[in-house]
Amino acid sequence: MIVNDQMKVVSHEKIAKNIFELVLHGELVNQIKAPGQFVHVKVGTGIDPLLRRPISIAAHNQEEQSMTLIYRAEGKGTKLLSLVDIGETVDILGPLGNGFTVEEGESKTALLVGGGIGVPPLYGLSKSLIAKGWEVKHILGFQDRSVSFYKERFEELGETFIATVDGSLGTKGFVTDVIQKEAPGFDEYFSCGPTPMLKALQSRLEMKSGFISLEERMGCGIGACFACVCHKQDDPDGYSYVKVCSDGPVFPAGVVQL
Amino acid sequence: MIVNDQMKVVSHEKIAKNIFELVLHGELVNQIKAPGQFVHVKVGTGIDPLLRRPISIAAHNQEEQSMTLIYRAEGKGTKLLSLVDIGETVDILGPLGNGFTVEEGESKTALLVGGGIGVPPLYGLSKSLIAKGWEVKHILGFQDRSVSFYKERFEELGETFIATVDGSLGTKGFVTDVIQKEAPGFDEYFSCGPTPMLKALQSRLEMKSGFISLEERMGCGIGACFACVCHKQDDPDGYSYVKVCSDGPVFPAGVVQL
Amino acid sequence: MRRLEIELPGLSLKNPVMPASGCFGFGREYSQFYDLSELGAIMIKATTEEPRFGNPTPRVAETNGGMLNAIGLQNPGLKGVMDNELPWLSQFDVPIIANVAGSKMEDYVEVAKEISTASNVKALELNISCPNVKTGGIAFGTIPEVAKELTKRVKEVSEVPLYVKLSPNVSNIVEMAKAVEAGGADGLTMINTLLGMRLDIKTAKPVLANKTGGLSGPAIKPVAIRMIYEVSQAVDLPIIGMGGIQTAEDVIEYFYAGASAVAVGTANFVDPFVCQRIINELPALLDELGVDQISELIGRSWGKHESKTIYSS
Amino acid sequence: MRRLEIELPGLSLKNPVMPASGCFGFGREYSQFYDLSELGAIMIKATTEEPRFGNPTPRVAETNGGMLNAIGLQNPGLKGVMDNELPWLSQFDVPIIANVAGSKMEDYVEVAKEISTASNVKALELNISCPNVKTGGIAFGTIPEVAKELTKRVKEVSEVPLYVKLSPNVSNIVEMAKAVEAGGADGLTMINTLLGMRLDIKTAKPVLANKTGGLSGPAIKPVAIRMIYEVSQAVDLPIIGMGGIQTAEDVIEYFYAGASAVAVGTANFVDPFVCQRIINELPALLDELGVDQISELIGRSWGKHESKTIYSS
Ligand SMILES: Cc1cc2nc3c(=O)[nH]c(=O)nc-3n(C[C@H](O)[C@H](O)[C@H](O)COP(=O)(O)OP(=O)(O)OC[C@H]3O[C@@H](n4cnc5c(N)ncnc54)[C@H](O)[C@@H]3O)c2cc1C
Ligand SMILES: Cc1cc2nc3c(=O)[nH]c(=O)nc-3n(C[C@H](O)[C@H](O)[C@H](O)COP(=O)(O)OP(=O)(O)OC[C@H]3O[C@@H](n4cnc5c(N)ncnc54)[C@H](O)[C@@H]3O)c2cc1C
Ligand SMILES: Cc1cc2nc3c(=O)[nH]c(=O)nc-3n(C[C@H](O)[C@H](O)[C@H](O)COP(=O)(O)O)c2cc1C
Ligand SMILES: Cc1cc2nc3c(=O)[nH]c(=O)nc-3n(C[C@H](O)[C@H](O)[C@H](O)COP(=O)(O)O)c2cc1C
Ligand code: FES
Ligand code: FES
Repeated sequence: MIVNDQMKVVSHEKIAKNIFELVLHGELVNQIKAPGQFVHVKVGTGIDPLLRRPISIAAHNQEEQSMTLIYRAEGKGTKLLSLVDIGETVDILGPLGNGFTVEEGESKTALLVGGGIGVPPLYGLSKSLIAKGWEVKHILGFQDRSVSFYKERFEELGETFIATVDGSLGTKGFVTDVIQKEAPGFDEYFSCGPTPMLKALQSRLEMKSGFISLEERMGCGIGACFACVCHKQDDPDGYSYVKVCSDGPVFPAGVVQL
Repeated sequence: MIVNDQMKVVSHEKIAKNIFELVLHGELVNQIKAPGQFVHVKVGTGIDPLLRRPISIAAHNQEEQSMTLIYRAEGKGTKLLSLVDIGETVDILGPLGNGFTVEEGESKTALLVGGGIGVPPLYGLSKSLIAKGWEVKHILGFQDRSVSFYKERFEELGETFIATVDGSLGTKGFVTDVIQKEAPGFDEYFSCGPTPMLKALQSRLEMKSGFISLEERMGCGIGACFACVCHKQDDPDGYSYVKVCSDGPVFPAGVVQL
Repeated sequence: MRRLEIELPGLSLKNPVMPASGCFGFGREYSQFYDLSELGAIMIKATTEEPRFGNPTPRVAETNGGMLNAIGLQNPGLKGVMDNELPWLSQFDVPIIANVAGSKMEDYVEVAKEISTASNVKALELNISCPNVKTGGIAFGTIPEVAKELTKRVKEVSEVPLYVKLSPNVSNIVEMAKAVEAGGADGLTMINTLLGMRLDIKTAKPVLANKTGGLSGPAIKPVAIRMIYEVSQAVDLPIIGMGGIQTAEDVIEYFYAGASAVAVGTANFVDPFVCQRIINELPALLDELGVDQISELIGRSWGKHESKTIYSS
Repeated sequence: MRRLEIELPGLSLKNPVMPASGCFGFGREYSQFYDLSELGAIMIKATTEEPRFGNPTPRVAETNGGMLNAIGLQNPGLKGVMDNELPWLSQFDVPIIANVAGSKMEDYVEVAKEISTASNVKALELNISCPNVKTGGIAFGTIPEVAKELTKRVKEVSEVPLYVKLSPNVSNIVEMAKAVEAGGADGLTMINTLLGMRLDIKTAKPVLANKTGGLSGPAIKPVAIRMIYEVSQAVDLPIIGMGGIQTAEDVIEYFYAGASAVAVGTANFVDPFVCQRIINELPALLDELGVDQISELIGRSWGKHESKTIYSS
């Protein structure tokens, strides 16, 4: 069930340049079903900014009723969000969308590939996969070292490769360069990041099955406004479509026309 | 000189129903010339609300660089203002306009008449008058007891009569009823409050000289936009005019067409 | 609790608050949040004869106090709406206003004829004002003669009363209103979005793939209020008002201006409960204003008090 | 530091930022805050032949992301402006753009003829779009033929280049722009305010004494950008853009849309230093965008790159 909760700020820290980790407490957490779901955040109380901001659930803890969001303070809304203090509340609508399907994975290996602010949901996903018996490997791409985060946390869960565009951390280049170079073996891949990255990944890993999480500008976030619609790969000019907010944001690779 | 100062909140208290007393600290205070001047307050950082709010300087202390504003939290802007905490800053433009002229007053009596949120500037005025040798009497009108404030403070300075519309404090009725009933003797009067009150007062005290402080919707607050223009009494349909923000808000009684 | 009731051509509204077309889909998503029977009515997403995919994405962009959209009338087409959406909606005790769109007159006529036969469709809303479709669309809404002719032709075939949705992108809104009145409209809905645009600082290109889009939200409310104020005094048609409504106070302002009911669009995206909340807040606000029936407020800004009893229950 | 320079008919601007007419009076008040010579130009308050008191108060009202005004062209009249304001302004090294208004064609012609002879008036801005005066005003700005004729007659008598200020309250802004181009305009300024209204919840009456007013501020920026984008591609005239500008980023967006300079109105009321601040922030923003001259950005959204060299210095 989707709920609208005034969630309490438990902690709020800057973990890299312009990157913030926000831990929220509230009953909404009870409703979270799968890693990869997201929430819609109302920043401020008035009309500035007007619309909610979609942010992935990076991780959550059902017992403590807490969840973690990791976001980049970039535009008007996220910059304002970064000013919220511990003890204050944030207006959250969620959980939204469908997350990653985490099946039993005994003796299977998952490759998790994230780019920039696409990295956060992979953290919760990685933990879920491990809980289901998967071995996990991570490839994380960042612009440069200053905006990278959660390296150690991912390393605790499994093998972790980092790529930065300028080479200031890990391999110089993109996540696809790491795949090329390291050729990590895996059974299924799970990815979240900018569309060009997903596109490159999907075509490079064409023979593999995987899941990708998409981003699209949103209005309602719940499937009503048709803002976030994408064509399907098997009908690129037709009338069949998916909505990123309610059908996604996670789709099996190859379903959506990127 | 008018300055734009990010003033620090020294204290912020609710002193009556919806009435707040805000003490601010900053260099702007050095520029204050006379009681009755006002400041233009930017609430929030974005476009909601867009315009500044004019608020009178209730009192100020040059040595401590502090000034007091007393305001009613009523609409969007003042309600938001009431949430500002000690230690935060408020964006203030001022001091604006011309205040009350306080001349030597040895053996003279001043009658200060205020209504509602017109009461605050009279507090600083009363102190200034006393410093110049005047004896002061106050008549303060409020809707009812719950929204009344500063009674004791005014009583410390001089004789003080209160009128409330419902009689829950002081005389039942309006400030003009108090004048009628008590017929306090005085040499000059000084008044601030809603226009109907000023109008009634001015006509009742026609034979007396006095000063009144006006309210008008404002754009710029500095004389540039022609939002706050009033006709003059000696030329009610002509081209001569005063601007409340820069020529006023205080005018000698009888100058402005009310 | 009959104080919120409003009687309009074809519509017995238990309250005057309904979601605006395109901002509520066909109701399915919002039915997760509250019982749709609580609504005065529902204006469903524009329906065209054939299914439409709409414009490429990005389709929305935020602006100061508002948003731009260029959805491009995506919808499952007349058959899809008749077969799947309207029957699903019939489980709720709420009148449906079907928003009808097209690119040629014939399209409108075809859709209106068919969709007006659905048992829960109590009125049509003729969308002659969508700024986001290349053909037709905007022209129907800016040329009085064309709007009148279209109104007439649709009115001829419709089984239910016809409301025409006016575009604010015109020099003279009264002239448009009079034209559709002359064409036989039973009511007006106004306003649709203002044509606007936003450019990306980094790329210099429009944020919307469609380049321009329709501006909605609180930013446009003053324009809507002004237009309803003008039109309600010039024509005899009831008006369903919309544009930037977020609160019960906004609803009252629309009534004062001359509206007999209101629709809420963009605000649903910010608060999915907004329509329900407004409906619940209205009675207390009427008390504060010392008013018994909300219908007494229609046109109060220009002095229309008891006159329009035909619309009050 | 010549990277902000812009060359327009009659105007050699050291930078493209100027206060908009009516939002800066005749400069006296803002001269307390910074040296007016820092400005690209100054658009002074509308001048009419005779002094005008303007409309009753309240004259302004806040709206979501904007404000309404119905000042009603208050000004000291042609003689007052010629004798007191323009001479005072001549102490600053800044070109003045005189905003010319009237209720009859003859009024405009009279004012234009005279005011264009002042030595610091480098251009006229023909105000055919003020929504707040009953006679004339809006009609001049919404009927293409009338606008063209007025432009022609004023152009005949003006000693300096003529910019025409367009109203956004029209169905077809391109048609209006073409009409004034045909009338001989040297440039356009756009947009003036959108006609709007706000009602008081307690009294049910309009907040403004004049009932309706002009909507300005950030709320209207998307409408202005869209109109400039359309018009700049359709006519050969340079455009001074305005509507909701608050930041250096907004200025860049206007340039991308097709403006060659910009004016800042409402934002002066919020931050009296806004024009100075924007001018100071522009060079760093150009660096970020990797651009040397701001003139390179004119029309970049629709691909007008090096073509209009005639306006770059
Ligand atoms: C399903 C989903 C999950 C996301 N998860 C995360 C996350 O975990 N961490 C994170 O940092 N970011 C995430 N994003 C991106 C995030 O939504 C944007 O960075 C954010 O909305 C930008 O808002 P702003 O106030 O910074 O920018 P502004 O420029 O003020 O935004 C203006 C408008 O554009 C929209 N917008 C801008 N960029 C994007 C974008 N990339 N995607 C969608 N809408 C955008 C905003 O929501 C807003 O409506 C996610 C996006 C989606 C769709
Ligand atoms: C010179 C002067 C001095 C003032 N001093 C005080 C004071 O010391 N204490 C105090 O409580 N109030 C004072 N006021 C009134 C105060 O400005 C308004 O109460 C306040 O602006 C209302 O803002 P809001 O956000 O509550 O209301 P909103 O309804 O959100 O205001 C909307 C718009 O209307 C304007 N507005 C609303 N009411 C008034 C009003 N009465 N006068 C002028 N503009 C108004 C606002 O400034 C804003 O632009 C003074 C007004 C003036 C002109
Ligand atoms: C995303 C979106 C889609 C819309 N789709 C339609 C539509 O299909 N048909 C229509 O007549 N109006 C459509 N509109 C306009 C709204 O019905 C309404 O007239 C407008 O948004 C103003 O109201 P608001 O400010 O409350 O949103 C749409 C508006 C939005 C924001
Ligand atoms: C208080 C006020 C007075 C104005 N007076 C005039 C005027 O005299 N002449 C004119 O052409 N435009 C006038 N305008 C319109 C502005 O010049 C400008 O076109 C409009 O406000 C949009 O810009 P903004 O959003 O930056 O304010 C006025 C605007 C305001 C807010
Ligand atoms: S954001 Fe509205 S349908 Fe996806
Ligand atoms: S508020 Fe602008 S002139 Fe007074």
